[in-house]
Amino acid sequence: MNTSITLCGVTLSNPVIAASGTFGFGEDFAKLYDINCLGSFSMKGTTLLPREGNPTPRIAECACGMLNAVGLQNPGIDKVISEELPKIAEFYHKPVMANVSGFSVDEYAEVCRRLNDQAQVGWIELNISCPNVHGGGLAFGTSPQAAGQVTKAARRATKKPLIVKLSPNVTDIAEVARACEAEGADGLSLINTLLGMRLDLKTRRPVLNNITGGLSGPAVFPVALRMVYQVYEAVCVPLLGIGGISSAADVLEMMLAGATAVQVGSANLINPCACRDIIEALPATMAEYGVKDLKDMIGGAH
Amino acid sequence: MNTSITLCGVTLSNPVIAASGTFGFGEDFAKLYDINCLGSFSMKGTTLLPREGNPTPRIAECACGMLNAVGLQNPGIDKVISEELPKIAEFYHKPVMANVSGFSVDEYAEVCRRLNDQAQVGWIELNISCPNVHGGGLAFGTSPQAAGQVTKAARRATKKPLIVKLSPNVTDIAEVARACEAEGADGLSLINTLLGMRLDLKTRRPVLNNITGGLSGPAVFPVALRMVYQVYEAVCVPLLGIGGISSAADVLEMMLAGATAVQVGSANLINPCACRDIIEALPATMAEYGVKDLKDMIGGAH
Amino acid sequence: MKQCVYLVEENELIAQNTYRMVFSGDASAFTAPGQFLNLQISGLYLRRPFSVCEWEEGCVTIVYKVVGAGTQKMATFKRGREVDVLTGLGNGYDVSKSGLRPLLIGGGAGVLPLMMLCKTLLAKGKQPSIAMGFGSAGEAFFQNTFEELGVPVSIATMDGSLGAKGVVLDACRMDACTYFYACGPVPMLKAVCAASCSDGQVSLEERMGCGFGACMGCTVITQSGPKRVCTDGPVFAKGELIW
Amino acid sequence: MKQCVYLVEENELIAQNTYRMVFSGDASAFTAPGQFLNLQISGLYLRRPFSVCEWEEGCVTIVYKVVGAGTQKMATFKRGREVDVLTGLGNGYDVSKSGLRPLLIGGGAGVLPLMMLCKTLLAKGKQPSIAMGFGSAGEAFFQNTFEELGVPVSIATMDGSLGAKGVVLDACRMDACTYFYACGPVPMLKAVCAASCSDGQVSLEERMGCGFGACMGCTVITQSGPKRVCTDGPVFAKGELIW
Ligand SMILES: Cc1cc2nc3c(=O)[nH]c(=O)nc-3n(C[C@H](O)[C@H](O)[C@H](O)COP(=O)(O)OP(=O)(O)OC[C@H]3O[C@@H](n4cnc5c(N)ncnc54)[C@H](O)[C@@H]3O)c2cc1C
Ligand SMILES: Cc1cc2nc3c(=O)[nH]c(=O)nc-3n(C[C@H](O)[C@H](O)[C@H](O)COP(=O)(O)OP(=O)(O)OC[C@H]3O[C@@H](n4cnc5c(N)ncnc54)[C@H](O)[C@@H]3O)c2cc1C
Ligand SMILES: Cc1cc2nc3c(=O)[nH]c(=O)nc-3n(C[C@H](O)[C@H](O)[C@H](O)COP(=O)(O)O)c2cc1C
Ligand SMILES: Cc1cc2nc3c(=O)[nH]c(=O)nc-3n(C[C@H](O)[C@H](O)[C@H](O)COP(=O)(O)O)c2cc1C
Ligand code: FES
Ligand code: FES
Repeated sequence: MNTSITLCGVTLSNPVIAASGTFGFGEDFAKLYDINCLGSFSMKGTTLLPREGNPTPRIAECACGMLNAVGLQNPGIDKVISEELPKIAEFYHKPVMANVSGFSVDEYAEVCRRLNDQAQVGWIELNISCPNVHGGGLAFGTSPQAAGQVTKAARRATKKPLIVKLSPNVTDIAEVARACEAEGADGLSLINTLLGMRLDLKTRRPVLNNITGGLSGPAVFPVALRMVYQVYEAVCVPLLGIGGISSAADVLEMMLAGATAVQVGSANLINPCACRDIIEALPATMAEYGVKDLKDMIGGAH
Repeated sequence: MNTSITLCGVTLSNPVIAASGTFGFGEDFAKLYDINCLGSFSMKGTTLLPREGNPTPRIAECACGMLNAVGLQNPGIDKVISEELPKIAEFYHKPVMANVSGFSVDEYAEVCRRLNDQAQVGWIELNISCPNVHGGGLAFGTSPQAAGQVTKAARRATKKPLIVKLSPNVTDIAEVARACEAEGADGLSLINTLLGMRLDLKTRRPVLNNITGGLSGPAVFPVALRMVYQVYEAVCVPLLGIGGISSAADVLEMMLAGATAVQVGSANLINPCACRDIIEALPATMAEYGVKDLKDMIGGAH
Repeated sequence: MKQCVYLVEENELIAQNTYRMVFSGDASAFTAPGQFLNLQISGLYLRRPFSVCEWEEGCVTIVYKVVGAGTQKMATFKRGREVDVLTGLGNGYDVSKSGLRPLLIGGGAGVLPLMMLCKTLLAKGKQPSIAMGFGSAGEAFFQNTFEELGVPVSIATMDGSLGAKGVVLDACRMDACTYFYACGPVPMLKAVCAASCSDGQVSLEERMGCGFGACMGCTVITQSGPKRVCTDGPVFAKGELIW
Repeated sequence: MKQCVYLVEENELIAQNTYRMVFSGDASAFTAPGQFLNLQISGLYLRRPFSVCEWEEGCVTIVYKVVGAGTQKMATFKRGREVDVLTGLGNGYDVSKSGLRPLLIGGGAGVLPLMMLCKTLLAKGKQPSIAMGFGSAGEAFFQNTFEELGVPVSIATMDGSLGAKGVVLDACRMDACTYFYACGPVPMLKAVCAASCSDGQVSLEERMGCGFGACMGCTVITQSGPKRVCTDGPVFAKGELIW
C-alpha cells in the first residue's frame, strides 16, 4: 500500500500536514510523539515584525468547531529563522512549510525573501486569508486582484515552491484561485477559517475580544470539500485540502475532491496525537475502500 | 415576561418562525402539536410553475448539520393559493409567510402579484439565495445589483411587507443587504444555506445527485450570527436571524446580534416539536439571563 | 407518528454484520407491516430510518445491517440504553390486496419488513410464500423463522453458498405469482416489477432528512407526480412507479 | 503532559452548584500543585480545563462549579464513566519561594488549587495560612478540611453570611504577609497584587483552545513578552504581570 504523494516536487511519505497555527513550531507535539511521521507541518503564521496578537479572549466554543481570533501572534521572521528553525532541526528532519502573513505586499515579499536561504523550508505558504487582523491577510484574500498582486510579489521574492492559502469568505473562490495561479503560485491551500462569532448571554457582549473570529473544525468540512472540488476544476496546480479533517476517511474524501495533500488543524488541539492517529489509520481505511495507491484518489470524484 | 415582537407592522406572540423548506405547508406538524403557538411559519419555497425538484439523493449527513439539494420542489403558486392556503386556514389562524423563488425577475414579480390578495399571507419572503437550482435563486443573491433589481420588481408587484432572504455565500453580505434595503425591502432574513458537499467513499461520487447542496444546522450558527451582526450595522430594517438555531438560548443570542425575529429550520427535521419546545423554554431562559422583555435583546450586543 | 423514548432490551448479532435490536416502549403508532421508525443516535445529526420487523404491545423489533457510522454506533448500544425514536412512520403494506397466495420477495435487509407482513397475512388466513436473496449464506437470516411459521421458503445467494446461485428472481417463479410484495435494492425491485405479470407492492428506500414529510428530501416521481417515500410510501403499488 | 483515560469514582455536590469529582487513573504527569487537566466532554468540541485539587498515585480530584454547558454535563457523570483527559498541564506553584509563613488567598473556585499547595507546603514544614472569599455561605467549601490540617483560616463572603462581609482582602492582613499564593477572578488578583508589599505568585485563567501550548489562544502579555497561560503559566510571579 502506498501513501506517498508529491507536493510541488517534494515527495511526502503521506499527505498529512499539520496546519498552521495549530501546531506552533512543532515543539509541544515533538514531546508527545515522533513528529517525523508527518507528511510535513506548517509553522505558525509569521510576519516581518514580532506580533503580540489580539487581546484575549481569543477562543470560543461552537457546535462541532471553534472560533479563534489569535491575530497572528508570532516572534517575527528573524527570530523564526534564528531560533525556531534551529530548534526544529533537532526533532524534525524533513522539509517544513513556512506560513507567511503580512500587512502590505512589500511585507509579504520581504518575509519570503528572508526565507529563501533556509534549507529546512520546503514550501512557503502565503496566508492571504487571516480573518483576525485588521487591514491584514483577509483583505488580500477576498479580491482576485489583490490576491494576484501579493502572489506576484512573493513569486519574485522566492524560488521556493509557493503555495497560496485561500479564504473561504468569498463569493467565488475559483476566481481568486485562478488569479493566484496566473501570477505564479505553485499550489493552493484551502480553506482558512470561516468568519464567525459568538455572543455571551451573561455579559451580552461578543465572547471574543476581537468581536469576530475564524470558524474551524468538523463544522466547516462540507464547505471546505466543496471549495476544493470547485478549485480543482478551475486550476492545474496541486491543492492542499484543509478544514475539519479529523479522520483518515476525511483525508480520502478530501483527496477525492481534488486535494493532493491535506492539512489537519483544530483536531490537533482536541487530540494532540490527531495527526499521528490519522496517519496510522490510513492503511486500514485505504484497504476498506479498496485503495492501493493514495495518489489514485486525487480528484477521483470528478 | 413579554415575548412578543413586531415584524414589519405585524405583532407576533413570540419571535420563533419555522423556516421555509423545513415545515412544508404546516400540515405534518399540525398533526403533532397546535402550531398556533408559533410566531409564524414560512411556507415551502414557491415558484410560478410546479417543480419536481432535483433527482435524489437530496440529503446528506454532516457534522452538526446536513446538506440538502431539494431544488425547490413545490406545487406552483396557483395550487398553493387554491389548495394549500385553504388547508392551512383549517389549523393555523395567524398570518403565514410566503417564501417565493423564481428564475427571472419577472417570475419573482408575478408570484408576488398573485399573493397580493391572499389575506392569510402576512409577509412575502423573497428567496434570492437557493443554492440548489441552476440559473435560479443564488445568482440573484450573490450580486448586489441583481439583488436590488429583483427586490425592486417584487416591491412594485406587492403591497405586502417584503422580506428578502440573503445568501451567506458572498464576500460582503452587508453590501447585498444595503442594495435590497435601498430598493424597498421591509426586512431581511439571513442566512440561507452555505454551499457545501459530501462524497461517498464507496462509490467515489458526490452523495447528492446535484453534486453540491446547502449546509444547515448548528454547524452554521456562528457564521449566521456574524452575518446578522454585520447586517444589523449596515441597514435599518428588521432582520430575521436564521441558521442552526435549536434552543431558546440560541434565539436570545441571535436577537442580541440584531435579529428582531428568528427562524428555526433543520431543528424541525430532527425534533418535530423543536419550535414548540423552544417557545416553551423561552420564559425560563429569559429569566436565567434577566430578560423581562424580549424586545430589549434586539441588537443588544452592539 | 409519535415521538417516543424506547429502551434497548436486546441487541444481538444474527448474521454477518447484521443485528437484531429489540426495544420496549410505546408501539401504538404502528398500524401496518412495512412501516418504519426513525432513530436518533447521539453524535450524529440526522436520524436513521429502519423498518419495523415485528411489533406487539410495548415491544418493537428492528434488524439492521452495519454499513456506516450510525449503524456502527448502534451495534454498541447496550441493554437499558434510552433511544429517541419517531414511530409509526410511512404507509406500510396494504394486506387487503394480497389474494390467497401472495409471494413475498426480499433482497438482503429488504427481507425485514416482510416478517411482520407475513405474520399479518397468516393471521388473515392467507397462504404466503417467500423468496429471499442474499450475498452469501453467512448474510442470510430468518429462514428458520419463516419455516417455523409453515411458510414455503426459497433462497438464492450470489455465491451459491445457500439455495440457488444468483439473484432472488432465480429462486422464485414470477409467472406463477398472482400478487407480490417486494422489498430490497432498487435494481432488484426493478427486475421484479419487469418480470411479474401480476400486480404487487414494492417498498422503496431513500435518504431522508426528516422521515415524516416535512423536508421533501425523499421524493420519488410517480405516475401521479412527486411523492414522499417517507409519508406517501415507503410502499407503492407497482403501477405507480416509473422505473 | 500525558493523554489518559480516567474513570469517574465519585461526583458529589459539596456546595451550591459545586461538585467534587474523584477519578482513578494515571496521575504520574502531575508534578506541582496548581497544575491542571483538560477534560473532554462528548458533544462539546473544546476540552474544559480544571485545576487539580489533589492527587496521589492512581487518584486525582477536581472540584468544579456548574457555570455552562460543559460543567452541566459533568454534573451528570456517573461512577464508572470513562473520561479522556490531558494531564500534568501547566507549570504549577513554585513552593521553594514560600518562606516560612506564606499566605494563601483564594476567591471562589480559585480556592481549589490551594488545597494541594497547602498540603505540599505543610509537608515541607512550612506554616501556611489561608484567606478565602465566596459569594455567600452556601458557596463556601474546604473550610473544615483546612482547619483539620491545622491551617489558620479566614473567610469573607460578599453578603456577610459567613466570616467577614466583603471581598477576600477584607479577611486578610496583606501588610503582615511575607509571601503569597493567590488564585481567583482577575479583579481579585489585581487587588491582591496592588495591596501586597511582599512578593508572591498568582494563577491565571484564560479561555483555552488546546491547554498544552499549540494554539496561542491563552496568551497574556507579561514583562518578558507574550506568555501562554497553559504552558508558561497558569502560575506567574507577581512581578511578571502587567495589570
Ligand atoms: C424506509 C427505510 C427503511 C429501512 N429499513 C432498514 C432496515 O430495516 N434494516 C437496515 O439495515 N436498513 C434499513 N434501511 C437503511 C438504513 O436506514 C441505512 O442503512 C442507515 O441509515 C445507514 O446509516 P449509517 O449511519 O450506518 O450509514 P452512513 O452511510 O454513514 O449514513 C449516512 C447517511 O446516509 C443515509 N443512508 C445510508 N444508507 C441508506 C439507505 N440504504 N437508505 C436510506 N438512507 C441511507 C443515512 O441515514 C445517513 O443519513 C432503511 C432505509 C429506509 C429509508
Ligand atoms: C487553568 C484553569 C483552571 C481552572 N480550574 C477550575 C477549577 O478547578 N474549578 C472550576 O470550577 N473551574 C475552573 N476553571 C474554569 C473552568 O475551565 C470553566 O468554568 C469551564 O471551562 C466552563 O465550562 P462550561 O462548558 O460549563 O461553560 P461555558 O461558558 O459553556 O464554556 C464555553 C467555553 O468557555 C470556556 N470558559 C468558560 N469559563 C471559563 C473560565 N472561567 N476559564 C477558562 N475558560 C472558560 C470553556 O472552557 C468553553 O471553552 C479553570 C480554568 C482554567 C483556565
Ligand atoms: C488557533 C488557530 C490558529 C490559526 N492560525 C493560523 C495561521 O497563523 N496561519 C494560517 O494560515 N492559518 C491559521 N489557522 C487556520 C488553520 O491553519 C486552518 O486553515 C483552519 O483552522 C481550518 O482547518 P481545521 O478545520 O482543520 O482547523 C489557524 C487556526 C486555528 C484554529
Ligand atoms: C430541506 C431544506 C429545504 C429548504 N428549502 C428552502 C426553501 O424552499 N426556501 C428557502 O428560502 N429556504 C429553504 N431552506 C433554508 C432554510 O429555510 C434555512 O434558511 C436554512 O436551513 C438555515 O437554517 P437552519 O440551520 O435552522 O436549518 C431549506 C432548508 C432545508 C434544510
Ligand atoms: S424525509 Fe423529509 S419529506 Fe421524506
Ligand atoms: S490554550 Fe492553546 S496555547 Fe494555551
